[in-house]
Amino acid sequence: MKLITAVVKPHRLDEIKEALQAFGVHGLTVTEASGYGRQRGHTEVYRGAEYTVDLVPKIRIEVLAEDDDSEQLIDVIVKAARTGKIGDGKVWSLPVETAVRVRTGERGPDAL
Amino acid sequence: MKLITAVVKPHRLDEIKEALQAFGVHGLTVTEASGYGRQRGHTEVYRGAEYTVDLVPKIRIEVLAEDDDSEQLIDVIVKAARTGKIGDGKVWSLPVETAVRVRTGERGPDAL
Amino acid sequence: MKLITAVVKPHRLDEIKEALQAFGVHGLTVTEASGYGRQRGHTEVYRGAEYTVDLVPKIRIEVLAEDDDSEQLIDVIVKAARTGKIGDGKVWSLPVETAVRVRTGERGPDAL
Amino acid sequence: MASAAITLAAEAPKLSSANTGFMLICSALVLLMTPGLAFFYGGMVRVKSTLNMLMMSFISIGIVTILWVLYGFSLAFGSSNGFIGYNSDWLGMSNVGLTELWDGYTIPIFVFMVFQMMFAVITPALISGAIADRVKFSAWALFVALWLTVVYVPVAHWVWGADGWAFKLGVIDFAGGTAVHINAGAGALGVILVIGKRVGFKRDPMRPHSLPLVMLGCGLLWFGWFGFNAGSWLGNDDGVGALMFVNTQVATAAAMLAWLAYEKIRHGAFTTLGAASGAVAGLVAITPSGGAVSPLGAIAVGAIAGVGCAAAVGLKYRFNIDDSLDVVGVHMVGGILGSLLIGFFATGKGQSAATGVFYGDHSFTQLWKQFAGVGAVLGYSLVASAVLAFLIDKTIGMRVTEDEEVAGIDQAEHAETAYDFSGAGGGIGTSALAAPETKKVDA
Amino acid sequence: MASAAITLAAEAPKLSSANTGFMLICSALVLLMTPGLAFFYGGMVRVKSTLNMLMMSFISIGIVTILWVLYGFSLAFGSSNGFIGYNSDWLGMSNVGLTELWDGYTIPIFVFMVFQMMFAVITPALISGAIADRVKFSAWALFVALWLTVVYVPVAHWVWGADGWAFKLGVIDFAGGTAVHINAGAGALGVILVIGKRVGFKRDPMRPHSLPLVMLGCGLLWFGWFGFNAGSWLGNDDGVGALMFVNTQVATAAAMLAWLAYEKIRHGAFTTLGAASGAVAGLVAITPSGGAVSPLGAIAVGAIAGVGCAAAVGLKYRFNIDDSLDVVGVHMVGGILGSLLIGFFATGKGQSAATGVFYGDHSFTQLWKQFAGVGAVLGYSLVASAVLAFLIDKTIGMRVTEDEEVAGIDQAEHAETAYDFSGAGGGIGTSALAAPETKKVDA
Amino acid sequence: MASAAITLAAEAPKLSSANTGFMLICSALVLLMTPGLAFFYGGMVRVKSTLNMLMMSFISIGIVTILWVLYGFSLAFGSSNGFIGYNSDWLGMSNVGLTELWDGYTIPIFVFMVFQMMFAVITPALISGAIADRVKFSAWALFVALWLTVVYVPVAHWVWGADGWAFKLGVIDFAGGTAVHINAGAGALGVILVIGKRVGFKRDPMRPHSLPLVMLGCGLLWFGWFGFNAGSWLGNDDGVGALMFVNTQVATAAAMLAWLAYEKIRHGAFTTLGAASGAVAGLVAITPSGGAVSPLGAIAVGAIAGVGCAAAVGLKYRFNIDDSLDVVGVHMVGGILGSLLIGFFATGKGQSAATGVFYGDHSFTQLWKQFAGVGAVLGYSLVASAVLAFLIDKTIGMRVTEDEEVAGIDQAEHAETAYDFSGAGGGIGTSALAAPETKKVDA
Ligand SMILES: Nc1ncnc2c1ncn2[C@@H]1O[C@H](COP(=O)(O)OP(=O)(O)O)[C@@H](O)[C@H]1O
Ligand SMILES: Nc1ncnc2c1ncn2[C@@H]1O[C@H](COP(=O)(O)OP(=O)(O)O)[C@@H](O)[C@H]1O
Ligand SMILES: Nc1ncnc2c1ncn2[C@@H]1O[C@H](COP(=O)(O)OP(=O)(O)O)[C@@H](O)[C@H]1O
Repeated sequence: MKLITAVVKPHRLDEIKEALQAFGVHGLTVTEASGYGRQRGHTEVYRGAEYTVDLVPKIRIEVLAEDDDSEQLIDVIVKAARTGKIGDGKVWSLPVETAVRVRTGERGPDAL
Repeated sequence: MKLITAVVKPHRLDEIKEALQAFGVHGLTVTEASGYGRQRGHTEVYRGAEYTVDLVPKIRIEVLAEDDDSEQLIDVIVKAARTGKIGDGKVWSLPVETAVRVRTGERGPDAL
Repeated sequence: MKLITAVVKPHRLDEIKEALQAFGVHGLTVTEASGYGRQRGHTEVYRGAEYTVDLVPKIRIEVLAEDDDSEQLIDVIVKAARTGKIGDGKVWSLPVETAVRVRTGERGPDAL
Repeated sequence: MASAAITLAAEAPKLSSANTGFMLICSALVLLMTPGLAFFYGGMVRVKSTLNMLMMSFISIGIVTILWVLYGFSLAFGSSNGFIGYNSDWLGMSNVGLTELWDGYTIPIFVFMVFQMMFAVITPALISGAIADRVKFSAWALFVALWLTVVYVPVAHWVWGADGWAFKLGVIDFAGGTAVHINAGAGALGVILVIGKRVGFKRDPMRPHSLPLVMLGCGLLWFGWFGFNAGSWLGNDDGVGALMFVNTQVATAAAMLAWLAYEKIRHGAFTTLGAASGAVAGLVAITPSGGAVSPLGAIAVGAIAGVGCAAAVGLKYRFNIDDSLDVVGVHMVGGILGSLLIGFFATGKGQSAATGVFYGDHSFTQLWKQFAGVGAVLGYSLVASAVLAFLIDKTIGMRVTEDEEVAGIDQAEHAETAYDFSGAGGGIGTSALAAPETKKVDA
Repeated sequence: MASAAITLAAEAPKLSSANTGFMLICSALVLLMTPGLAFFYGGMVRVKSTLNMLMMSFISIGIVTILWVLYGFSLAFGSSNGFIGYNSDWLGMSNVGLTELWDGYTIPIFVFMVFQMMFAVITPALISGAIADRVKFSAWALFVALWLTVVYVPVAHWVWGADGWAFKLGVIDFAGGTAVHINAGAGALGVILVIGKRVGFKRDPMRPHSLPLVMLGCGLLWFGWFGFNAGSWLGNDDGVGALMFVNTQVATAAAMLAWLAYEKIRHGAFTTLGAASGAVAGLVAITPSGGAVSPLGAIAVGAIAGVGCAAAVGLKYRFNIDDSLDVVGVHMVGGILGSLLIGFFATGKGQSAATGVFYGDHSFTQLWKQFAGVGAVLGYSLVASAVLAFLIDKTIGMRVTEDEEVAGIDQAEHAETAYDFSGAGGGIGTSALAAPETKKVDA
Repeated sequence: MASAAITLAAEAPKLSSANTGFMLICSALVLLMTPGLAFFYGGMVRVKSTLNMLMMSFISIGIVTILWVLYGFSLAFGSSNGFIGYNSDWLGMSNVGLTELWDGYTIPIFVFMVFQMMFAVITPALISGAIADRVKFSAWALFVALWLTVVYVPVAHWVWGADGWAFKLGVIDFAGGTAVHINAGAGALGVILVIGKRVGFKRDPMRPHSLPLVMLGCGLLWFGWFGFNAGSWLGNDDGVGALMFVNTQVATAAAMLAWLAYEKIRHGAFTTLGAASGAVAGLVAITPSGGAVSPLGAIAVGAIAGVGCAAAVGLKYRFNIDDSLDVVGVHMVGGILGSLLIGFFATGKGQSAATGVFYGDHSFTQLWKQFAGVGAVLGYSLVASAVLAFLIDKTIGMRVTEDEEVAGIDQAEHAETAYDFSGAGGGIGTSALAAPETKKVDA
């Protein structure tokens, strides 16, 4: 199994969810994040002082996927997340050793 | 070493901490998350509009564990997190290449 | 490629960013987290009741790195994050299978 | 409540634009106390029941206002046999002239009615703090309507009606120590004995989700309370309202300091919640007594209330009663202390000539009267409120399901969550996916 | 607004310290409404445009205050041919004596001027709710200045000026149903027809980011509105201001309950936002009518406004018009309902002898007058506001870029974000890295 | 503060119910300013020291209220040799009749005492903004008590006491430009010179954690300030209080606009914090001067203060002095500007016949008097406050440890954190694990 992690622009979440749904993936986990890369933040002003906020809000999506689906899934996410502007983010996958559904104790693909 | 990640219901945190403590694990990292799967969210109403909030609040727990402990640890977490209702969440483990304790620079099992 | 994750004290973020910059890494992703280990939290008081808050605020930094850089990068982060007091946190690395830049679809090292 | 009419010699009082204007502002101040209370309570609950807490106060404004105009004022302040009043002209305020004065005073009946309305609004709202996180909103709305009618209206009549038995007996309650605070506190106790504890009581910490919101509530309560207390003299032709004003400030400050000192000694820290709680305890205790005591007496009343209530709020853990936000510990205990301390500290130079044990001829007379008033209100409200809660529970049910309570009552009862701070503003945690556009059209 | 001077027999009115003091407090209460409005609106938007929402109200306080002193008051309340006033002594308030009284009243001109100033301040601010998230701050500031001059000042003159045509016709508008609420609501409609929808309208949920902030705004509005409404009689020598006060409370409560009931039936939940919205709808509707109706009439006015506005706010999805925070649905619709209902419910026993269809000789006369007032203000404001928005759009441009709107207008226009709750307090999400120390020195 | 008694011909003043009621409401308004200040400051700090910021203001209410009743009022307003007053009857307010009037006025001594109390409450609270994040709560409490006694009481006596040297000299300070704002600002400067900078000053951005909270504070301050300023004339028998009210509004608006304009030019954005800061700068500057200038003069005073303070707040980075929330830059600078501008803009038609350089015979006399008042208060407060801070530092210590400061003073000093928005409401970040049930029982 693989764990696919995507760090993307927050307002793409709905598109990604729809795309995953269409692909047949019915679960995911989201956390709020922020990041920087080529895309830098903005300047804020505070009474006689200016400073740069260089972290930009992102969301971080995790999807557990079966080995065979994983590459295709990455493509699905990448497509749904893309706006073509810098700061679109990254997607990566990690190898998973075990995965369990807490409610039932099922392991492996059944856990999804 | 392994990194065990658990995405579970927020109010199970205390039970999981207790169970880990009993098992002899004395550290963990928690982030707030939200997710969906079979368990969907709820409907909210906003002046003449209804919409569905389908992400449900979860917490995401990470525990670094030695290879030998990892399977058992997963079981401990799964047991402590279980309520038997949908939305109980997932636990998975990933292989860790290096782990370091920042304060001392110790690596591997000593870093825990 | 590797994914280096660091769970460290929040006020070290700026030092870590500077150190990474100096090392030549120009992107990262941050999430808010909390954790405990040897360092425990504090006591809060609430009208006739006292209780222990044992989770301490941390930040969780993720950096994608090329295989060759990863060990050195860990050292850079560890050094920048260190205060020498307990609670300085952990850094670990995971093997990455694929990494994609969403905007361009580039894979592997080019995705960074 | 002014215990005696202010009449100038043999002249009938005339409409005073000064007192009328003052009382209108005081009425607005008292109205503001209920939103203030909503924030005070709303900040103290966990984030998942914030809105329910706010709504319990706001719905009380809605329901009580209407019922008060329709019949509440008539029953509470009409003439009577001592137990419940009636005046047909005041039903719906339909036969009241705009310049008809409140008997013996310089303000229109309309003004007195609306000032009293604001008291009736906040009293049931006070109860809501005890039942946080777990009561169906419709059950609460029904409770408010019934409680106003069956508990508040008669008790207000006893204490403030010209024919009320307690008023005639000489029980002193300047602005509502018995009618408002003991009444609400004992009512809260009655209700929670029926409905039981929150899921996780004593196990989970349940700490306040926003102390700044609590302090906002505290600040607005303190501000509005000046209208509540000083306004209760119904005018400023003499200095009694001003004395009440001064004592309100002094006792509140003393109680805040006393609570903080107690807490520092017991728990080692001066907490924000302690400061807010102490202030409210002082406000409660000075409410009945502030027209009867001197400023130094007010310091004593405040300090005693601060320590007394600080000690009282811990008892719920010992007795295993989930008075969630300490309505009993602060309002009932504070109201009792304030009412009884009149029996000790009344100087005879404020609202009336009655003196307490420490003044005048050191008689216990006033103290016994205070005991009578306290006991009657406490007993009646406790029993009647428990009965009401029991009846509602047996019919439409008082509590939400355990799952709803754990997930958060805001979602279950109000289809809302209090905050959405997500980076995207509506990105995480919400989705319009499942809401087809047609769902959004409402007409 | 008092529709008739209160003169005591043949005597010229004297400065009344009672009424002067009352009116100063009322002016302060009305000032507080604009921050209240800022919070009401600010809580309702997504977190990324909170500050812009607040600032649109605060800048209105700044701009209107200055322009009102310089020329606004002179043009709105000076003598005239019925359409626009003028009084050279009042320009800059430079030739007005401190004790010169407002003609026929017992308060100084200065006091009347500042009370009216607060009305002029909040009216343009009301419009801002319709254009949330998308308008350049400089364009908004310019709009406020122009709108005050071209729309508010003449309309206020028509309705409240002694020489205004609507005032002379006998249109009843006690405290601003036409001049404030219909005016702002129709103005909002005009502007959004020109500037168009937010990115994501109908697609994204755009739910309120902080309902406690909304409720705070609602509470402060309700509180301040007593000054707005009861103060509009300019004194308490009789009981009309008190009647207005009572009706304000009663109609607001009724509207809140009505909105909640409507919503429960339509959507299955009693929402917090519904309670807040209902209260505001009731406040709006009673504003023109509260001096003319009885408390029972006020219940009717409130209930009708509550249901009417609750139904109206859904229409924007049907008509595909992005009235972001429902300024049209609440203020325009509520103002129309309140103004027209006078034609039915006026008892003839309040501010004037005019009666509505249900009272007196059941004549429709007053109703037609009300229609005339409503129609004129609505039409004028709608057209003039759209023209102003169009002109500004063609010159400096009304909207921020789409990217700025999506990223959040707070960053783009104010170089700030509303909150930073990060564990480290300024740790995550901010960095001084790129801010060399010298950048921080400002002098 | 009224600079002259209002006596009607040879008659002794009688208790005026109008003025008494007005002054009670004004006192409540001034009380509300201190919570308002708490929110203004509390929103401006990082989330980890929010509660400490709130508590520094609230504890000031507690301590000052009690000390003022016990001896503060007696020393500040009793008769004297010009430097410090005394009146034994007023100690504890124990020998004051309820209807005894404040000499030459129409309100009871009790009312004057409590109005002045509210001024004494807020003045030390103002200082707290300069020392954010780093001072032990017990040290602060001690400082408040000493500072009130050693600094505030004598300065108030100089400026407002009938026997005070500055009052006799003819220094104009209507409502507290010297006694409140310069006094607090200079005091703040004295303290921070002793205690030093925050950890991370100039390195970390330390931006406000909640600008809506800042704006709430700003709104409440603005609202309450009307009571502070207009109330200082102690009644409305003439139009001077109303003039002050108008000027308060006008100058505040002008200062807000001026600050925003300055900021837009210097930094390219209109910030919310700038609007709030500008408004407060305007309020500060008009406080001494509003009774002496015309509305057009008030626009000038406001605009000058807005720009002046906006320029001043950046200086702390240049001088490397950590005036955390700009108490010196806003209150000291604003107070100085307002006090000195009287010497230019006083028309002679307001509170007194004294004219400034631009009016009457263009004399510099009043300006020199203003310089004398400003200089004396500034110098005395600066030195005395530094000495007090030094003494406390050498005994119980002023600062928390560096670790406590970095982790957040709220936890260290108050055993609380301001917010818990975690999804679970008390789930993450809290645990009852280590709290055995018995720990929770408090009795
Ligand atoms: N080396 C990295 N490791 C982890 N996350 C990264 C890395 N580089 C970029 N990111 C994440 O991806 C986001 C987008 O990267 P950025 O370089 O700004 O845009 P793009 O990927 O379009 O070139 C960043 O905000 C950050 O969250
Ligand atoms: N494929 C997945 N990848 C990552 N997280 C998932 C996935 N499926 C479910 N989850 C997480 O697990 C939680 C519970 O899943 P759900 O299907 O609702 O319940 P259950 O696991 O009891 O069947 C979700 O809220 C989500 O956070
Ligand atoms: N076994 C673990 N798995 C995951 N995270 C851990 C583990 N142990 C500690 N941590 C994280 O590291 C942080 C610091 O650990 P702690 O033991 O307190 O200090 P130190 O690493 O300096 O000994 C914790 O707050 C937690 O976030």
